[in-house]
Amino acid sequence: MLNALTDHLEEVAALILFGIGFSNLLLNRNMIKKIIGFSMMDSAIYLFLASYGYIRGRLAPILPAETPAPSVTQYVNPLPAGLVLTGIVVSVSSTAIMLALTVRLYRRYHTLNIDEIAMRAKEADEA
Amino acid sequence: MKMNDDRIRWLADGSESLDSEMLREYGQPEAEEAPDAFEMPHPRERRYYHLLHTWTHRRGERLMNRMYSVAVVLICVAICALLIATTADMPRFGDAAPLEDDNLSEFYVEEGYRHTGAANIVTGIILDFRGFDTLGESHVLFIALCTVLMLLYLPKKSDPKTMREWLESEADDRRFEPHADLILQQGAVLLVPLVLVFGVYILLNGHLSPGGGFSGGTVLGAGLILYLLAYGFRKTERFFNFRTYRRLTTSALLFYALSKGYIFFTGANGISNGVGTGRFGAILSGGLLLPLSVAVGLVVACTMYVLYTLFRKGDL
Amino acid sequence: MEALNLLLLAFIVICAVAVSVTKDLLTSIIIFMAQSLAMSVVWILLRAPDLAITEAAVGAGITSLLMFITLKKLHAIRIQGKDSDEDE
Amino acid sequence: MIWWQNIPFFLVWTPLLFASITAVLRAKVSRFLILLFPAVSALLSAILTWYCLRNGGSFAFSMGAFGAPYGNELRAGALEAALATAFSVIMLLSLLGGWNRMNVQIPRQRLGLYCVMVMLLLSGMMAEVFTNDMFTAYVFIEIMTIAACSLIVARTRGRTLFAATKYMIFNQLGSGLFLLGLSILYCLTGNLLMGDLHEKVAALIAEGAHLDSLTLAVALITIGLAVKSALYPFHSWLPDAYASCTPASSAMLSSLISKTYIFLYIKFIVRVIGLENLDVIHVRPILLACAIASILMGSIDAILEKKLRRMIAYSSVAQIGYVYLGIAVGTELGIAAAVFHIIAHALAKSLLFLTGDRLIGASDGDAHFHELCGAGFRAPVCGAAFTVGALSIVGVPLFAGFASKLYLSQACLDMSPRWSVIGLVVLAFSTALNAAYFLITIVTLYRTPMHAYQTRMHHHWYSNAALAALAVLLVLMGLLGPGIFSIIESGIKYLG
Repeated sequence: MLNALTDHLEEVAALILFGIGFSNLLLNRNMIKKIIGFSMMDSAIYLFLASYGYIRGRLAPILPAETPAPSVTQYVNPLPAGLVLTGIVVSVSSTAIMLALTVRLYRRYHTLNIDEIAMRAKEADEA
Repeated sequence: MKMNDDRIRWLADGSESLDSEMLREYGQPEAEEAPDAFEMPHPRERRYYHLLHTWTHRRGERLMNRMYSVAVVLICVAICALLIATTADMPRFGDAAPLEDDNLSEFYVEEGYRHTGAANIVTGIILDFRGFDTLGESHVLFIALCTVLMLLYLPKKSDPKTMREWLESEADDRRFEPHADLILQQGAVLLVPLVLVFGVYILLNGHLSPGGGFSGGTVLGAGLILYLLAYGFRKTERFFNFRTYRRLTTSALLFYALSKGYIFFTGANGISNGVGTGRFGAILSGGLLLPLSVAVGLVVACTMYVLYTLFRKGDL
Repeated sequence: MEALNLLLLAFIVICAVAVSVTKDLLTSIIIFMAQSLAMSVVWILLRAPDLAITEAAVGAGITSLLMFITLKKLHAIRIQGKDSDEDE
Repeated sequence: MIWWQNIPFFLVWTPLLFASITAVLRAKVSRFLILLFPAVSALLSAILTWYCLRNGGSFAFSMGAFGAPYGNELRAGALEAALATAFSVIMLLSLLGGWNRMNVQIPRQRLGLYCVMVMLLLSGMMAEVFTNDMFTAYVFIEIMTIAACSLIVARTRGRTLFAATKYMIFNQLGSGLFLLGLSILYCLTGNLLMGDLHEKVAALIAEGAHLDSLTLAVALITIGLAVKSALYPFHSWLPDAYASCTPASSAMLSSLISKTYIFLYIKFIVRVIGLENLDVIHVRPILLACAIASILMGSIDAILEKKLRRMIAYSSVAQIGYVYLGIAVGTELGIAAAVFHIIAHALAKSLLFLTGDRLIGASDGDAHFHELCGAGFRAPVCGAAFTVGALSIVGVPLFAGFASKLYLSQACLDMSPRWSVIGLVVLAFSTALNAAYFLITIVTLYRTPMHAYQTRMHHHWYSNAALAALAVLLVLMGLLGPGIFSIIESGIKYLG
């Protein structure tokens, strides 16, 4: 456990962040807090994924214009960065949708508390 | 402003504040009467029933909530511990070890630029090697925008009810917006061109230096939003309305999908696609990378800007 | 470098905790924004400059902006009082 | 490359291309397009199935000039092609069957956007069926999730907003877990392509290295996809979502979207992990337990439910349990039975949702059972079609459900004696439960009504024809069960 902490600093931080985001999602009844929890979970996963690509003492994967004879030992792994870039854009779009849903929910049920929304939705159904 | 006094504190989760809010709006809830609807033979039993009822409604509910939170926290801590414990098993952070037999990154780094002509390997990967993912990703943005449009769009010409809604949301903006704020406008004079130029730079230079369609597009979108904040809708509506947006996004996405489709189809069938990579390191190099990043950038910038305006007032 | 990395990661985790314990939504969004900024510096340390630019523009820019505007909208809806959302 | 090997690419790419065009077209034209595309896609994938069966084996379509591990890749065999055919046909019939209600229930300014969603849904479905790359699968999962969310929310009446929010929360959680599992898998193997992942995973298992992390990754992906396809403990988003939206949407949600996720999971199990390695990963007992819980609890919830559409929704949970039971058996026979059940259930469930809504409409819009008395007489076509669908789900001989339950019980015998007994008992007991609530519903439909109803709903002939086609397909599938099953079995050989 301890050597996990020292050897895998980024991953451990990412996973703690993931746990906090997850509990935020489950514990908070407030929609906005839930959405923030989601974003946190997502960025934790991206941190986890990207930290795998990092290799100590190597350069960012951008070749100099003059000497295009690169060797894999010079640069970090470029693939995780590409994947994370895709992921970030995906997560911003789902955040936008959740926020739009929140605005509509608030306009109809006048609360952000998901339990109360559930209660009022049920009441409106039975009425 | 007076409105900002109690600010958004009421929104802060707490059901306490919202409860009183609700009571004022909806009057006294009638739920209290419910238990009496049953026929209780003995007053004593009725009292017990009442006790039980109040207990379940007051303490019991609180107890349940507390138990739920404790359970959630425990589960989360357990999951965290499990995940962290398994990372101990994984390759060490910052080590080259996992790459030793990783021909994937070796290919991308050593051979990739020959195929794509891009100095920025990441751009080469996302727009060329894994172009299908990125095509899907731009459509994620597109579909997200369509969903937000579905949820928040309030067209100007419509029935009285939506019209009223629209006017009200317009009024919100007027009420809460520091209109024609001098400091903001002076700042925007300096900042907006800077941000826009920076956005265009990383958009166009994405295959040579950090950046590319997505980052450039978001920076451009942010610049536009800043301009909007400083000068209001009047000015932006002149050059950017709903029709412009639809035309821009659709043509950019079409170009993107068509050119990627051409590349996929010719690539899979072993036909030469006739797109050269150009001189390595020059701005006009990398074959289709540059036009593709411009298309992606357009889609992203428009999407970000339109998202913002949809949230603001349900229109462009 | 290592120290900066450690510091930033600690900052990110502390921000995450702070977001979950703050009651005020505006504050928690601002903390979330700060966290995103710290994250973009982490991306630079991880040698992923593309991610750093995108994270700074998306996480600290657009996402937080959308959250702010949502809060504002909710506030406006509340002040206007009831406007029911039923239509078909 | 032979000409027909380009078909998977066009199945994925053309709807994607036309999605953005649909957004600028007038709603009338785009309404036509969303019927045209599933039809064309059904035709093309039927051709593909034919050629795949004739030539045997499977082939890869690399997206771009680069070989497989560097770029994306599609992979198609008889099984994928057959499923693509089934999904396109069901999509077309669901849209046609719910056509009138769709046009009434969705506000006019949203109809164009609804069409965009359907196009992207089609593309996402095809991409999930054919993709050979885990990360592409993730991206298209997101497209499908968002499309499903707006399919729910397109209707403004009732609790659709709340249902869509719940759907989004659960499904985002599911995709998050999927992505985390995928990242761990990538960290361990350095690959994203399913075939290459399999080699690396097999090597890891043979060495006995990183087994804990591997198990964790598989568990996360399993939970992620289980949440998205509503396996028992994670199903609480389902009834609201399926019961509140417009019937065409609920038919597509229940019969296409959750099934696509399950098929992706099957591909993950067969192609990435490999059936022979399942026991090392310890995924089978948990899947079995969840599947059995899902079968029993879904049926019990359905019995307790007082509204028709919610009852149908809960019965979905039970049926998804059957599919996972087949997967959990972990043999080729089990997987084949699961795939067969996917198709049988998709047909039956879309039929039930479409007819259920119309029967409610024929009873003055009241979904409670006591109001449904005599609805079968008021809407004769619907009553008959509903009966066919319900009988198929119960598993009455002649219908598809019977064949699929037969194959499932056959597959159960592949397990260890204790588990096979448990599996068979659960199958028998749940059939009794299914019979309980569906037969009661059918009887209710044909009882004398308590009072007169005025509502006369007009439905076009093609709507009724779509329902009839679904019912006929169910019967055909029951009669031609062995033939279809042999196609599926031969396809599964080349899935890995």
